[in-house]
Amino acid sequence: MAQNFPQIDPSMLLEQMLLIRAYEEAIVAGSAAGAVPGTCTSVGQEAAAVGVVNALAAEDLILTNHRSAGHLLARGADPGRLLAEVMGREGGYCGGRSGSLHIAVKELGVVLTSTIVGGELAMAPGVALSRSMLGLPGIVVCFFGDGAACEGRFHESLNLAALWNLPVLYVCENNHWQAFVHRREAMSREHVSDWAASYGIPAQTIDGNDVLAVLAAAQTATEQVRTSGRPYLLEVLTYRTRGHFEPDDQAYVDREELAAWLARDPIKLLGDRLVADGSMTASGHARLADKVATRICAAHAFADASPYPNADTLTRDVYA
Amino acid sequence: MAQNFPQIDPSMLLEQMLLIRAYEEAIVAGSAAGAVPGTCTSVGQEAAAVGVVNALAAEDLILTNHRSAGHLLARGADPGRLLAEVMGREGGYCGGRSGSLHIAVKELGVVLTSTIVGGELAMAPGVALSRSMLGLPGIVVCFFGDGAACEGRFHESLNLAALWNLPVLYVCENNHWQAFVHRREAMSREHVSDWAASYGIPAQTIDGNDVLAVLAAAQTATEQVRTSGRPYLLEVLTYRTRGHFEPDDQAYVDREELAAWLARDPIKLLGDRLVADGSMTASGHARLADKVATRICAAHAFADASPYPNADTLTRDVYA
Amino acid sequence: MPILTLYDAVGAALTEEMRRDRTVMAFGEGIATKRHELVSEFGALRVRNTPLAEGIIAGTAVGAAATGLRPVIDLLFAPFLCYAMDELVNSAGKLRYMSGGQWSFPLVTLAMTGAGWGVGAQHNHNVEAWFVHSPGLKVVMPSTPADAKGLLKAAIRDDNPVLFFLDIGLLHEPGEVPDTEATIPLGTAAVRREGHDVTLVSYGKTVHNCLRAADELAAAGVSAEVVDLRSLKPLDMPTVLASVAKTGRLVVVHEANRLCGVGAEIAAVVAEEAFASLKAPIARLGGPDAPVAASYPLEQAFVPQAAAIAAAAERLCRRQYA
Amino acid sequence: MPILTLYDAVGAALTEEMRRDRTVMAFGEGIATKRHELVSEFGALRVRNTPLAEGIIAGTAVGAAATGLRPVIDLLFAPFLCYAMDELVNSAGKLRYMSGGQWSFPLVTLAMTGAGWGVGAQHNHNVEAWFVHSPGLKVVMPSTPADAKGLLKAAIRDDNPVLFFLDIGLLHEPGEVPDTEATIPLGTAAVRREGHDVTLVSYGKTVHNCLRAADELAAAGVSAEVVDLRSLKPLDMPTVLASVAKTGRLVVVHEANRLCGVGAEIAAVVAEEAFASLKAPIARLGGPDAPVAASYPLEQAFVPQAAAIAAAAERLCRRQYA
Ligand SMILES: Cc1ncc(C[n+]2csc(CCOP(=O)(O)OP(=O)(O)O)c2C)c(N)n1
Ligand SMILES: Cc1ncc(C[n+]2csc(CCOP(=O)(O)OP(=O)(O)O)c2C)c(N)n1
Ligand SMILES: [Mg+2]
Ligand SMILES: [Mg+2]
Repeated sequence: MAQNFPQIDPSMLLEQMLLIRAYEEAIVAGSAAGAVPGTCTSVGQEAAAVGVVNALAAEDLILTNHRSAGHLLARGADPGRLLAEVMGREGGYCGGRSGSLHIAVKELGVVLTSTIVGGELAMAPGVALSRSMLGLPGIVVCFFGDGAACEGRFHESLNLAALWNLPVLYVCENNHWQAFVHRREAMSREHVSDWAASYGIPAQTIDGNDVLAVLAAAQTATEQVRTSGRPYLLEVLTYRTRGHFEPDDQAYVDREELAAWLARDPIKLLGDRLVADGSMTASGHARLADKVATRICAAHAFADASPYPNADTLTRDVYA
Repeated sequence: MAQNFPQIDPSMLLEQMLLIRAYEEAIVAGSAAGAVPGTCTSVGQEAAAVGVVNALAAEDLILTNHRSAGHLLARGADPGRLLAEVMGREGGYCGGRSGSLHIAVKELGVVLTSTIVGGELAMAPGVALSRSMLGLPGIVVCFFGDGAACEGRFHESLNLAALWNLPVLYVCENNHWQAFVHRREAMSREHVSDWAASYGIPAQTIDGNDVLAVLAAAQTATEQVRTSGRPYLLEVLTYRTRGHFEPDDQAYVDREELAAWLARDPIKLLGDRLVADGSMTASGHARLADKVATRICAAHAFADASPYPNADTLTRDVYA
Repeated sequence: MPILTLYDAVGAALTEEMRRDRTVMAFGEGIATKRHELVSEFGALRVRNTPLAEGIIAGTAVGAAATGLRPVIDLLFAPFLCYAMDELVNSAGKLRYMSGGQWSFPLVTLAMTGAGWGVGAQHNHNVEAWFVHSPGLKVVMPSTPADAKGLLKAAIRDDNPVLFFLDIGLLHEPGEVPDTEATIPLGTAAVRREGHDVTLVSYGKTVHNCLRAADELAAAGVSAEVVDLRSLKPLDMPTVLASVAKTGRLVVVHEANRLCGVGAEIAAVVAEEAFASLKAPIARLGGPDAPVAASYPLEQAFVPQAAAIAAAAERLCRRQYA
Repeated sequence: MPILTLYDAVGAALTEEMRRDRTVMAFGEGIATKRHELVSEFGALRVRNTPLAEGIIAGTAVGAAATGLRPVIDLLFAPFLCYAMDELVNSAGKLRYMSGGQWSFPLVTLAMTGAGWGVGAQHNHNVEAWFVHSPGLKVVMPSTPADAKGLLKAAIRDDNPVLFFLDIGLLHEPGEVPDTEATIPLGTAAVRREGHDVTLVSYGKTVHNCLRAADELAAAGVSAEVVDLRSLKPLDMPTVLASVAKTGRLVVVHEANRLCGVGAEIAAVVAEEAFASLKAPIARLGGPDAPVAASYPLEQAFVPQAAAIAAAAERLCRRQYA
């Protein structure tokens, strides 16, 4: 069935991916220098975030996890407020309380974030339930990793969403790693999408390093969730090309597997394609990179200037 | 592949089912009279327990749950010590500490019992792991309900058993009820065995009210676990024909569904068959019933005579 | 005033609050079956049976609470909370704070607890202190049907996650319950009996044991004041401290295991803030460091009974302490 | 003596115990990657990475422990214990008792806890008191590498389930560690510094804050005794009571939330059993009723620091109490 999805300018997708990469690299550098706390970067996985988030409508809600910078930036988060949050500053989206691991941004519809692996999966049906009980528009997108699919909550979540007809798009970023454990050591099956069928939930596994493929699949998936009011699972195959949490020497990573995925870097893939098909010049590409670098510079300046929270706010916002 | 399984006398299976039924009915009566605490009876599900347990070897280990009388009696537990346990007496298998819900009998290889639904599923891989690490003989059989299959632990357990090649026979007694919730309200799929495939675990769904069918399937399944060293899932379709926990008026139960299953009562099915095919006379059947009644009478006498634990043993056996 | 059991008082509170506020809904393993009158009045969407999976029940409530609903979930017996700890503790209790106050989580979790059913430690384990210890949660445990109704109404209206424990031993005890809109603010203890020699502080079923002990003590010439905490967080320490300031003697009583229980907290606060008024050591009666056996006499022996409470109080009053 | 970090002292204990006893095995999310030397020595069957699923890791350990193995599991950060509560509390803690003593559960659960990494409340939440409150479990939290090694060796040999907490803030601190077979019995506190005016009781990283406070106090003419609990269950109350009998003053300090923490238990026991020797109120310093923020200054502000401890102790010593 052909759908009419809004046209999205691929160069905008490229710019978003460049921004995410530059943001993560700034954190890596800052963290190596001891100026920024370590984080779980999304380097290598930019296409998954950008492809899915650009398929969403403004009223859609997002749940995410510890590896969320891509989701947040693709959704339009300000890199300065993100960086400030990572650095524990009052100007961060959560006033520095979250740090990098549980950033939520209500104004962008990024509703709940848990760094407890599986936490996002547990909360997602409820966010969709409030949509359906209150007659509110929008579907719910829940990002999670292949590791999260090993937690029983994954299954409980799918079962309930299927049973209660909840409009949740489950997006598994299968990046081959669960911290220091390869998915082969942790999953008795190859694909997370196989499990969806056992709940009667439609699913698709796609190449997560091709942002246009991700976008197309996500547009189909969101449309299906929107019209059916029922869950869908998209498994986005990609690779965590940096370590689990900065710094990480990746000594435990198979060099060949890593090299193969690095050769399919999502930014390079799209950049090469746009230059090859003539829709972008090399200098146009460079201009995007410059623009992004300027934004990251400004972000750093903002974050650096933002003060630490005052210790007398230690118990603010515990209770409503 | 034809296997040579030990011949088992069907009249012995009938006797075991009669014993279980008589035991449960004695509890129901005692509990209506206020002399025995309420329990989760296995009435209607006798064939599942008897069929599976008779397929086991002496060295096999069993994990079970709150609805365990059938498993225990089929394994040879003494009804007197069981009843004493239910009544909280010192002569019970657990000195009255368990009551009906978590009876374990080490001497019979009934190793761990949890009334936390899912608890048995969580512990089963570990029992199999100790077999394989210590080179001990025997496979591990884990009984659980359709409700337990809704807990995420079910999935975590299957995933680990598949991944680590653990010799566990998972036996789901799908009795259509999860306390006061029908499985239709709780499961997005019809069969628990569907999930096994998503872990690469072989599985079969069988008629759980035909004890000979259960026995045959369980013999094949145990043989496969024993030779492959890998898990297998047997789903035994049956029905909880009494309430969840005595007393229970079953007002919430669909009369037609119940009647249909009552018409296929496992004891009646086998009894009729044995009489019809001439392998048992009506009076032979009656003699079995008498024998069983005598045992239950003796059991009651034993349990009644067993003292309550002394309050000064309140903190005995907390720590090793 | 109508006479209701505690179980029915909970039903009355649910009914009134669901009438008042269409965002209140209830779900759990069998709640639509066991409280079918709620389904009849509010429909099958607002009152739902769930799959047998406490974690996703709680997680769903947390997600729904953050985004516009006021769920009440029934997790049946307190030990089953073990399957929902992440959702209650790490999500509901922390995500408001960690998000810099972006969300609130108005949800109520019901759980039955304590002795009275003779089914052993996997159904009978008083874990309320876990949630007092954990930040961002409120904890309530009523001792009468009227309190159950008034506190549950307040809990449903509260914008924070509330753990609401129902004492199994009290569930079918009848009591007068107002049929009015009366709510009881969380964090207010009740002085159940006034006295001037010794303060007995408790909650749940052991409040009644304290009242019986106070009768025995009165017969022995000792005047005991009985404080029913009702809320365990917020904890109404001003009421406790005022009572101890008057009596100079304190006995804390609960069924939960003594070690690190709510009684420890109360004793510690009193030892810090009312030291000067203490005339005697603080006595603390609680469950031993043991699971609860199913066997009836052991189940009963686990719970501090009136005679032991009276004996402890009398000891404090009779002996001279340097 | 060799100098090791606490992290490496844990590795040394694991190595020695796995050499001693072939039934000891270790598994967890990444333990085979991060402690690869154990895989090299003992093979991939005895040291295993697991799926990301704390519940089944713990459940598998419980099942294995009951039937002949001595598993050590690494559940990473303390808040992740929330996913394993049923297996630890309802199974490991209760099934020995409920089966009338048929089983024992020799298993050790490792978890990191406390401030020091700046990653917020879903990684930093001190929940050790939950397990002290729950029956059938032992709880340990060392403050030095040597203790970590000796206590872990004892924990592995113990026939009961032991929760073994590693303070993140101490993990990479070096210290002398005996390379002998020395085990430290669970349930023995250590007097880290002798003194006669006031007793400071703590465990984990705040022991070091107490020692710093004792230095400050000494400079101000106050002699403080510092007791490091090491085991939280069994709790070595005789050592605490003996110290309070001598000093007459007690400050209890920990990082965990104050409400219903281990400090409450200690204060309550002292208020009951050492009342006559108390010359001042019992002071208790602990975390506030709040999750821990990621932001460094807030993370630090959460933890009782030496200055606050010294101030509390001095107040007890200087003021006259009726
Ligand atoms: C319940 C829980 N267990 C363990 C961790 C530690 N941890 C953080 S991220 C991570 C790996 C997660 O793997 P996956 O879900 O695949 O996400 P990825 O990091 O690959 O994006 C682990 C083990 C955690 N945060 N929560
Ligand atoms: C974790 C947990 N949740 C809820 C219960 C209460 N409960 C006891 S048995 C039961 C139904 C179990 O259904 P199923 O697994 O199908 O077993 P069945 O009773 O049908 O044999 C429930 C909900 C429990 N004991 N443990
Ligand atoms: Mg991953
Ligand atoms: Mg069932």
